[in-house]
Amino acid sequence: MYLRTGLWAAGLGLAVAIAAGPANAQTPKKGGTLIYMIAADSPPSFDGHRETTFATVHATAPFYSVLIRVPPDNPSSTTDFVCDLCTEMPKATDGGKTYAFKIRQDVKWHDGSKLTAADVAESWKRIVFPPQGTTSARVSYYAMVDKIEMPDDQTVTFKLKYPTTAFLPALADPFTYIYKKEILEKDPRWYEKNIMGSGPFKFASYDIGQSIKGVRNPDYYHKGQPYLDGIEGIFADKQSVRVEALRGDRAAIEFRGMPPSARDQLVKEAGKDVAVQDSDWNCGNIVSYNHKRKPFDDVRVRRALSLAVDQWGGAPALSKIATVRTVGGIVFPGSPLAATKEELQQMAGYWPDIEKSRAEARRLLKEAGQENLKFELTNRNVDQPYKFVGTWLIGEWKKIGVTVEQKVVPTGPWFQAMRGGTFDVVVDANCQSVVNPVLDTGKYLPKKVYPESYGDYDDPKSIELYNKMTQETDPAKQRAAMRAYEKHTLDTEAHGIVTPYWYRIVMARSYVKGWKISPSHYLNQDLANVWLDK
Amino acid sequence: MSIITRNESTGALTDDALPRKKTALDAALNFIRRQPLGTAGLVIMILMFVTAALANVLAPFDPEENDFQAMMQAPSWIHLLGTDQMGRDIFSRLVYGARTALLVGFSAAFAGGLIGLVLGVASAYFGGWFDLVFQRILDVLMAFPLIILALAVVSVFGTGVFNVILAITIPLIPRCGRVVRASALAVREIPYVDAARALGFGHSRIVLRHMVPNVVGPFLILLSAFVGQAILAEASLSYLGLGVQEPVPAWGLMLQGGAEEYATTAPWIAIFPGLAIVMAVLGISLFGDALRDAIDPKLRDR
Amino acid sequence: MYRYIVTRLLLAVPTLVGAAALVFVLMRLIPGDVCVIRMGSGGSHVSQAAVDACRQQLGLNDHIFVQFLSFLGHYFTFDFGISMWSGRPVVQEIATRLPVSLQIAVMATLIAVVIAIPLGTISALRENTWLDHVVRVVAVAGIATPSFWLGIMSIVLVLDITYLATGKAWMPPIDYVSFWQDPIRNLSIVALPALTVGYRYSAVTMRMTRSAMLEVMREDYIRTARSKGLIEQIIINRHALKNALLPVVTLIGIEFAFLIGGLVVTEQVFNLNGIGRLFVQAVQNQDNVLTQALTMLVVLIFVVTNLVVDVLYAWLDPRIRYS
Amino acid sequence: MNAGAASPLLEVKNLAMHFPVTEGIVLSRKIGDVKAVDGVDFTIGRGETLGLVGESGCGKTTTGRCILRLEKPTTGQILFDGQDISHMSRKGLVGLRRRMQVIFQDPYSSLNPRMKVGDIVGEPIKVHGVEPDARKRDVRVRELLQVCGLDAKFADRYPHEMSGGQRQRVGIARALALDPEFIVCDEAVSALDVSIQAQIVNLLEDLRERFNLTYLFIAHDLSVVRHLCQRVAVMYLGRIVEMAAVDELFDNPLHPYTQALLAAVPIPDPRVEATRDFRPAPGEVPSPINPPSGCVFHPRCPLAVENCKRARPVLRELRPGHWVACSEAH
Repeated sequence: MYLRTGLWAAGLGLAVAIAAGPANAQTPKKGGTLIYMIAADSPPSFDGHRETTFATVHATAPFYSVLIRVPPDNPSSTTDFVCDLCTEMPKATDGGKTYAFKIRQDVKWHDGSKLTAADVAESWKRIVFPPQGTTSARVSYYAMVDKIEMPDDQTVTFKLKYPTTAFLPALADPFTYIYKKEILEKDPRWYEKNIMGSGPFKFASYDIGQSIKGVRNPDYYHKGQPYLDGIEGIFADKQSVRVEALRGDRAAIEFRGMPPSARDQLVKEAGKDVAVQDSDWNCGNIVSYNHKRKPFDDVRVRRALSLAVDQWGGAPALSKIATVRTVGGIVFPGSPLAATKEELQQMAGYWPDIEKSRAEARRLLKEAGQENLKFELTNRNVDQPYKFVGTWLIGEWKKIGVTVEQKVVPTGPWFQAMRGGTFDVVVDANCQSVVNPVLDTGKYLPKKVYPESYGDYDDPKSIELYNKMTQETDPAKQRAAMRAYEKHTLDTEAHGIVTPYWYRIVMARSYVKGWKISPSHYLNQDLANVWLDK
Repeated sequence: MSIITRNESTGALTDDALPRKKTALDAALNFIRRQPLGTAGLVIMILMFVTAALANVLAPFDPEENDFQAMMQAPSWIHLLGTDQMGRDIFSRLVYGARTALLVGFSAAFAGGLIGLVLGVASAYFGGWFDLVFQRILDVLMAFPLIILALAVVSVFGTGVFNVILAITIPLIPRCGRVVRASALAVREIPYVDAARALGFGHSRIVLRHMVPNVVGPFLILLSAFVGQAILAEASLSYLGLGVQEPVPAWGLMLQGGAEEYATTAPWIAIFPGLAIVMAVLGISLFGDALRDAIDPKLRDR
Repeated sequence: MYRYIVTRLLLAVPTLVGAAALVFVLMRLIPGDVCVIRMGSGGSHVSQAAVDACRQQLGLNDHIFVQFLSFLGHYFTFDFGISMWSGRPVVQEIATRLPVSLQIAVMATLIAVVIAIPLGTISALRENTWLDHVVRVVAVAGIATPSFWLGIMSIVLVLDITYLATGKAWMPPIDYVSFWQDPIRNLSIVALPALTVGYRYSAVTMRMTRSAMLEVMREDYIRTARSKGLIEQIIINRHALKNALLPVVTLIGIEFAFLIGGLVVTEQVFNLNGIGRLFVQAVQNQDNVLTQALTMLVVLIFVVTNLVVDVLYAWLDPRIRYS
Repeated sequence: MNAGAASPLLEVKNLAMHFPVTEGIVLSRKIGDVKAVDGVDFTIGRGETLGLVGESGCGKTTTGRCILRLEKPTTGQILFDGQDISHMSRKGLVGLRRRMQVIFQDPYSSLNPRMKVGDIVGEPIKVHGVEPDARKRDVRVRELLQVCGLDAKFADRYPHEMSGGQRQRVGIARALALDPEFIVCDEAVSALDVSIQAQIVNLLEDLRERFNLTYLFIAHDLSVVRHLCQRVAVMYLGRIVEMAAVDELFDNPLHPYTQALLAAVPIPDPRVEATRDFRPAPGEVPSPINPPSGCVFHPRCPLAVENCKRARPVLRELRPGHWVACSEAH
């Protein structure tokens, strides 16, 4: 089930192993309440525009509609987007600068009033150009948007400053809930604490820190959906609690992702009663060096640390205990722009012969006068997979005589250490929703170009290579440009180590049908097509 | 103080007037006979010390060496207590973990105890405003949730062994300070303290030489309880991710990820470190109880 | 007595202010803030503009003294603020969680008393017999066992046993309902955590009961009572136990105060939506307002419990009278 | 033997020590005073021994503690060698400590049980820098022990290995360590067996002659006072009621309280004496928080007249050197 030969050969498309039987072949049954676990304590607010955490999406996405989205029946696609509130996906006009969306006319708000294009336009204006006093977390995604207009009461038009392929993926962002204009005008922050949408489920109740409940929206515009009578999301930060809940059938599914130990246990114990879906995850841990601290300004030291790590040996072992699996470069494996195994093996840290690699690492350290290198690895206080990855790395570095102490700090201090540059080496993370390698690889640019690059180095060559890659429109040439940028980043300069990509394992009681995994835990969470086979 | 010979009519001042001293052996035999549980505790403690001291001899594997060829193996003749998720030998990690436990337990107990001792005695000696303020500080520290203190220490200084000791030490100070202050208040009323004042000694000499040595009895008993508490506190902090960090071999840390994730699939990962903690704290507590009974049955814990 | 209580309450003020200052300073020593955590939690894209706006809105840009004075000032007017994380009033956040924690604490106390006092008494009466040794080892083991480990093991044991017995693992429901709504569901949720906490608690109490009983049994009036020929049972009930209860009451009170703070780990293990778990969340989110309020609550509970214990003590023991 | 000698070593003028009685802790209200010492005057000449007697609780020990400055007196002056020490700072007192020492009542509790005898006696010598050299100091300690009638070997013992009399000798040696001029003996023998009492009293007498010491001898046992002291002051409820040379006082007591005291002693059997309830006058000793008006003794006094309830009697010199605070005494 987990052998996915052909992935590298194909180099295209997402490898998704679906263990949940042939769901599509069955006719969905109606009724029942889906109890699912939300892997967080509770979201800071319900306002998707403002929040960045999946806890908000998992709790509130079923109550809202969005303009466009990834296809619910094929959510792992990186190129397809389908309408939710629009009637059909528009063709770009004006040289790729104008997108006009026709809005469905059969949509009712949960309060019974009619959803109009004005609501859609107002919501999008709030996301792209947040008014004073409101917060929009992803304004930077929409830097290309010039104007949002409503030429008639059935159309919403986006005018861009320049044509770009990054626009539609950004528009499909799962946080872009459509809110009612009337409410926004009365109180722009009403949606932080209240829920009133047009999605497949109507908000029923919320117990702070415990659960959120919804009931079927009988007026839902996607006819026949939703199948469920109700939903209940239970908040549980502790992983073991979620695993136990599934094991004891107190909850039917957990959407974020479980560690392999839970999978092994549940599959062994419950067998057919539990279905597993898994996928590479558009998230990964990156080792970043503080270039402002010696000796990490020395490329020989950085390269040595990369060379010491046995990616090919470590990944399959780690995948048994941690939510990581696939060795990759700076591009999400499986994306058309990703490196093949052979290409990866040309770079430091990916050499097929680990002994040779470690010998070279020792030689470089000796040359740099750092044979007894000692440093502190700052890590985030999160077990999966941060601490597993950290512990693994420390073990790998020990093999070339480097002594590392792990400094694990809570999320706040971890961010602050990275942002303030108060670390030696840090286990950083890069986690995205819609797969978009062109934007996602910005993380490896110097800080002055990309503020969330924490290595704090200056590297004009890197910017040059990146720009060349983004401006290339020919797929093959763009791929080659990406290789050059990648090799410069990971091999020549060794700015960081990309540890094996995260691996999303979603387990459900096998009576849960209809839901499909995607490479991001943010996507495809409105639950309209989920049904229970019991 | 009660051993006095009242036979003085002759005024002869010879050594014969002294009672026979009890030998250490007598005391030890008496302790074993009267405190079987305490003796068991002592044996556990000695075992723990020996284990810690000889860790590098006893442990068959490097406790920090990942071995992906041997992940989560059940106990066998090679790996006596099995291996953990990283393929590390649990027995070896437990053996080395004894060092961490003793280091954390004893350092925190001694540091917290000593600070509490000196402050408690000083508070009783000076009285007045100093005492009032000191008592309020103790109240604050006593009531203050450990997790906030620990989190602040860890966030500011990081998760090294030393910082964990620091985080555990602070809440121990008031517990010791309270008890010691109560005994010191009694000591303060004893005339030899007045005598010291009348002789013109400085405050620090009176506190450190004349009062502190006379409250060490209850203090020593407290210490034994503190060692156990510190080991448990370290485990709890580890559980919340605020304790010693990987790959350092520490019992609490071994439970942190392992106990919950592998309790069913690889139960040895969850069970043995827990048992080690229980045994260690059990041994220390039993010994401490017995010591208390032997020295002063009127002393109560806390 | 009335004056004594008033004085003690007044003494609590500096303690509370001290705790306020301590938690205030500690929370600000921790690098990072609630805004960074909130805006960064989705991945690595931290929108600086959003962070700045958030800080401005929460008053994190104010001078630290202004922040502290406003914090203290608001407390004097019983305004405990708005959670920085959820935007809901702190009082509401706490009020939702408090019943869970209190229920566990009260049940654990009941369990402790019911188990500890009889066992501790028997242990004292049969001092140095095998029965005494067994009781003591059980008691000390309760203190020596990390409560989270006990909790985890008990959950897993329930799952494993039901799985082996029925082929289907069973566990208690995970979403809390109040006792009045559905007593059976409520008890099945709370039973395990209350037992876990209660065991440790009863262990501490059992030890205290035993040593207090032993001490009282050595005192003159017990010997007098015996020499008068009273039946031993009556001596124990009327005289010894009543007097031995004094330190036990103190301990139960003080432990109760510690219990509220100590629920942190247990609630985490059992996913109970109580004060302890809220505390961990507040601290992790660097929600200063909520953390401060919770700290003050814990300290207040501690102070009040201590007072109640002292008053109870005076009430139980006529020898103690406070001027 | 004359109280009016040219320059007395110690002069106590109108000394009072009131302990406030308060309610509440933070917002404490003073609700009264315990007038432990309430206006005491006396002088002690060089080489003289003044006995201070009275029932327990009469304020004699507090008077001694004030003079030693273990307490800070509320009002009044304490002139030691002409210098007022009643409000002297802690630093100023350091010099005084070398000249003025104390011997405590209880030989069991006045020695630090954690220190060896040699250290107990040697510590003041070391702290005050009298003899910085450890070896010479040791010699001096042994000398002191021998002077006090103890074998030098005792320097290596702990107090709990010694008897009460031996320990009291250690206490005396410690008091002598700094070579003082003046020693307050606070019930120095009353905790000892009668046979030992005599030994210690004799030792104190010897030492007085040998080192030219001045004593304030606080006691409730009149027989010891008669043996050792030249003059005696009798205290009652914080005040001196009568003061005279020792023989004069014993032969011719003028104050009704003194008379009652003397009538109660001596009892031949020391054991009975030691255990007897010491209550010379009928009735209870009134509370020092709320002492009787006028003459504090009037509720218990056989001679009391109406005026005694109102006017506080002053000390009058009824005979040469014999002072009495009683309006009815002649």
